[in-house]
Amino acid sequence: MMRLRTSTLPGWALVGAVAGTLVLAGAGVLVARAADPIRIGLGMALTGGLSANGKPALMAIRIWKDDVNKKGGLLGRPVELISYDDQTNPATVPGIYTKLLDVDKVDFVVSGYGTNLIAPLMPIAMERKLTIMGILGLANNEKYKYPNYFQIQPSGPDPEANWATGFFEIAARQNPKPQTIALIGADAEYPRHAIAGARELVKKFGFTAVYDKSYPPSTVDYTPIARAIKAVNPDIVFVASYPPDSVGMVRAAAEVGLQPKIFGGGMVGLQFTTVMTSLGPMLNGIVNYDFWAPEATMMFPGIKEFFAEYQKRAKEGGVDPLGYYLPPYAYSAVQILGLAIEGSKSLDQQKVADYIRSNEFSTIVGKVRFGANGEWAKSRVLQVQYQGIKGTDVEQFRVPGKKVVLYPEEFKSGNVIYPYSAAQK
Amino acid sequence: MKTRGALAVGVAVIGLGLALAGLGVNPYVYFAGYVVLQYVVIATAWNVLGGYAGYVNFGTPAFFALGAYTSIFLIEALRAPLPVLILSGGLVAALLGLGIGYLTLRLKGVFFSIATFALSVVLQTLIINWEYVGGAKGYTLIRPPVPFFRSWGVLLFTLMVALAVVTVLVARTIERSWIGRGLAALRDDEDAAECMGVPTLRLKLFATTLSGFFLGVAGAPFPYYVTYVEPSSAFDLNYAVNALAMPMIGGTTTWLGPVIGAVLLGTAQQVATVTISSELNLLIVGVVLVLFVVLAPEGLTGLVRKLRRR
Amino acid sequence: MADPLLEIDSITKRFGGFLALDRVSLRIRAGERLGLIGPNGSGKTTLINCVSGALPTDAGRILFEGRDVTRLPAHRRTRLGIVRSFQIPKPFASMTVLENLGIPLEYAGLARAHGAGAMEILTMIGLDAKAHLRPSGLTQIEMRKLELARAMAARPKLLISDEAMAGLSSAEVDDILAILFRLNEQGITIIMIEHIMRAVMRFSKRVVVLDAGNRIAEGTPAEIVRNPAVEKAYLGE
Amino acid sequence: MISWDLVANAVVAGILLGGFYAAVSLGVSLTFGLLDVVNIAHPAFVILGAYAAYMMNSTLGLDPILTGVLFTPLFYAIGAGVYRIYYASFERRGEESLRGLVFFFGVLFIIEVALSLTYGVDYRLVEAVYIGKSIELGGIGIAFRLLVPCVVGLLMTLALYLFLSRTFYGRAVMGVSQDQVALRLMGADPVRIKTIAFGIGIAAASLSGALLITIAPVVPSTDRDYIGRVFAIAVLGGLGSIGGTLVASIILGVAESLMATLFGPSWSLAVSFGILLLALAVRPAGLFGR
Repeated sequence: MMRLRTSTLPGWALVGAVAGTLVLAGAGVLVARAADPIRIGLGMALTGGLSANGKPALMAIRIWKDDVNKKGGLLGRPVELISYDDQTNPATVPGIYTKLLDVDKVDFVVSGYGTNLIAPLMPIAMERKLTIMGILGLANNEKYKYPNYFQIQPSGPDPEANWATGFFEIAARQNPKPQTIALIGADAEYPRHAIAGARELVKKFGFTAVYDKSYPPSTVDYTPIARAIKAVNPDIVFVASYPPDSVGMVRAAAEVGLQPKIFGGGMVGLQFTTVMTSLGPMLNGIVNYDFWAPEATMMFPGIKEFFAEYQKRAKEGGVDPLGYYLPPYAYSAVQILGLAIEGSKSLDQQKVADYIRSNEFSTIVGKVRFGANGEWAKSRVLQVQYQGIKGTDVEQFRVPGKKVVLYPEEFKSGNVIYPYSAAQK
Repeated sequence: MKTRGALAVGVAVIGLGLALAGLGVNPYVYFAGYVVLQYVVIATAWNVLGGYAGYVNFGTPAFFALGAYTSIFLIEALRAPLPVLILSGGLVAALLGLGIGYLTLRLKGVFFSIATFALSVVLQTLIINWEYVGGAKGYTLIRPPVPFFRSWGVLLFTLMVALAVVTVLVARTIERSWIGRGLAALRDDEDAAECMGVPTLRLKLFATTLSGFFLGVAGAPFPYYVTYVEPSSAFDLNYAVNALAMPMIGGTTTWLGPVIGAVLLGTAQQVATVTISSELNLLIVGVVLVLFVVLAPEGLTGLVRKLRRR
Repeated sequence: MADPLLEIDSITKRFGGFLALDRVSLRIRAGERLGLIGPNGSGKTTLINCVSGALPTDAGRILFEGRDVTRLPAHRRTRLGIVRSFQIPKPFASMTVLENLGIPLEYAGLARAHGAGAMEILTMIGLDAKAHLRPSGLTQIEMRKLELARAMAARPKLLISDEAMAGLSSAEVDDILAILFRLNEQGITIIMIEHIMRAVMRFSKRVVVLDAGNRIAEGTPAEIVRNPAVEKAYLGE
Repeated sequence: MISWDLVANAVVAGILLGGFYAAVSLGVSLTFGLLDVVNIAHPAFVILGAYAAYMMNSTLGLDPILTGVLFTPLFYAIGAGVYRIYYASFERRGEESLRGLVFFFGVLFIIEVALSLTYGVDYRLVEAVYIGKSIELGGIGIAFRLLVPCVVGLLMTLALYLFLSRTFYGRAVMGVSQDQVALRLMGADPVRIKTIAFGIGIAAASLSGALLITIAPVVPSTDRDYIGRVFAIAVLGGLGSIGGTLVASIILGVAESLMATLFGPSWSLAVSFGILLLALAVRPAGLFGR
């Protein structure tokens, strides 16, 4: 496949090249395959709303491919990766995956990043009985219950509720026990799920919801929201948000003096390096979900090597320089697929799926076993608290103690500072 | 080309589509073809209002999404079959079209465009907060086993071929009728047209309603195509841009313009998605748009006409 | 005056607080040539807009051939036979000259069986050589002629000519006048709004003068020229 | 349980937001309102300005708003250049409206892509001493992060107002929209005047980009959130009316803020656009239209 790298080409040359590529793409099918590689295909958000995560995810998957090929490939065959940009647009997914399957003749597919981009892949996978690894989708399989779908996001068997369980458990454990809670989330797919799960947990843990509202993602100013929440004076504030609104909420809370006893929960974006370095000390005390932190309890085999390689490549690629959030999971998703191909000694979709379903895998994000609906058998959504952050230097986030793991118990690396205001000093 | 001849060509295209569907070529062709044909419908429908009557609708996503969400509502409420969905999606969008038609009483030019844009935002907010059709979480459609055809891809492709042919035939018929001539007159000068006996309001209402109808029709099968619909992708700005850009590239004054524009730009985008597959994709759209409007202001059909005249 | 073609019965038009027409009445017989004059802002154009239907009236009635047309939209009035031309020509720019005539012919003119075809009109008005040009290729006088030709294609019973001669040379004015005379001979009633006094006085059988929304004088051209109120309106105190 | 304290705070927050909206919309009010150029790429230039502020902030630690001011001459030049292309390709041929729109859509895409190729697609933020701090005035909290952009926005409004009403070129710009002939009699070349005005519009866009990145994080595609808003404000304010733009900005800001505080933020954007639709239906010329 020809790739155009330079952006300096005049537009017409590009158009000509597109036409040429169309012809080549057609001819490419007929070209005999050298060395007969195993092909893995995927669409990934390289442009559009989710590209800030999609690009690092693809980089991680490429690292896996290089790692595997260095060790001689899978079943003695090299691995080849074919990826297309889904533009963060679900409408492109059916086209991309049929192209992958029918024109590129890939042996396996992996999902794109995010619930919205996984969803349109499900019926295609089911019609063709594919084994499919999902990269960070929330509750994609609840309606389909497709047995050969597996999700690398560690949400666990009940994704909506498991998401925030840790946050609520930590809150309930404090003495005196907080009573009131405010729920706020964006009008978008993930936050709606997270808030729905949180509502269940509010009941389960016996809190009283005193505020439960949502806002459009294009909101500019979050101070009115923070102030409205402050007016009802809740003990807990649970926020389910995407990066720009996470930043908005954190800043607004600081500005209007919103000081609940526990603050955070489901904010996407605080995990990103650019966001962490710009918010700096404003993060202190926030308890938020996460997937990985450079704490001693999280040092699984192979992860250091992975980050060394990733961070090297990230410099050139212009993506998240640390890559602690999504990349190791994207890597693990294909790692599991590779292990299952080796383990089952087969390229048969069903055999590989059966193998994944019945085995535990040791990956760079730890031991993974799948359960109901292809989710992790046991939830491992972390709750971390930002502690002792000074200034906005990026290096401080590489060492332990800044993002302390509070939950779950077996990965705990420190204690919660309670209430929120105490951690801000 | 006489009307009967056009009809024959239309039937032939549908037949060709059916043959292609039966042929069992690479399934990717059906999926990519569906998207391109969907744009043929969208561009042609948009052009009935934008090209013929000169009212630039920025709210294309609203109509498209309304078609899609009408389908979702009817699937959820009644398990309604596909033909019903397409007709209903079209009719509901046509009602919205009628509504914006009355806007033209007071709003002309860019004001009209901005009002349609605002309408799109308001409608999107409504859908986001309407849990029954999935709200912000989105709606997952589990497709039933495919009737009559080999796969859903083939069925939807064939359907879109038929819808595209019907839309283009209707647009062509209108263009060459007294309605089309009246629309052209009011596009050139609304006051003069009214004073020359053209019932401008009625024609505008007709154009907005019909344009809305076919935009809704284009959106109605969308849930079956993606199987997962959420507001931000159903109301994607790309629909507004493509609906505008495709007729511009092809030429806005004839039915052929939007068809050529949709096929060219739609295919280029499909090809770019699976070849270049990066930001350059968007860059191409941008550069092509700029070059076209600067170098070939009347679109490809206009360019050909000009060359022929020489 | 028995059976007027057009009867304007004390119509009033306000723009916000500004009274543009104050209970203006006017009757026009079939076949008449009426001149409508008045200083700038006197309400001539507003009156025309009210008659043609471009503006709704606030009070009063307009009867055409005995039929109340006060609430009819402009295009319906055109179909009944009230046709106007525009002061600033408003051709259909994307159409050829011939196609420009096709619109009124199709939408209004053909409702009346008798009348000239588009090409005949162009021949009569002297634009036949330009039939297949776009309006952008016409000269100023040709644009004016096109404006008139297009109005004729609607096969009017009443033609309202709104300053068709402004800015034209003396020879060109005569050219247009000749066309209007010929139309009148064919039985078309004509209201002419014009600033060029020489043209109005030569053309009109009867002249009506508007000032500040009121009808201040009416009479033959000779009477109007001698009317002190008219002089005052034009020259001030 | 509506407390007046909350309402007062919401109104103040809305006014602050309005000041910023005014800054973003001024350029559109100028180019669209007075020059009849539908520059739909205006928000893309805003984002371009935001990235300029980001670049100087992250490499040299320069204050974003200071950067914004420093960069205005550059953006003025860019704007003037864009207008020359636009003029040569469309206006001179007398076929501006529809094709010009598509042209600017293309420009919007090109800017977006150029930004994401250069800076990637991560959210970009700036640091400044006033971010995250606020003051209390009689029970009303004011965040500096919003106060500073609001003040700058008001100053920009005032500056543009004075420019248009007090200077020769300003009056010429006003003249362009009304009477090109009179303008020629003044001895001014309309194209030159429009070039100047468009340059100023783009310069204002870039400066407001610096304000934007002070308030919220930015990615290359953030511009799309503002297309609707800026044109809504320009239309609501009455095209070409600088004072009207400010009033409309504040109305929108306060409406969004009140909605968010009192009834739930979910509907705030829809309410703004509802106001616009209503205003268009009742009074198409906007609040202060000519």
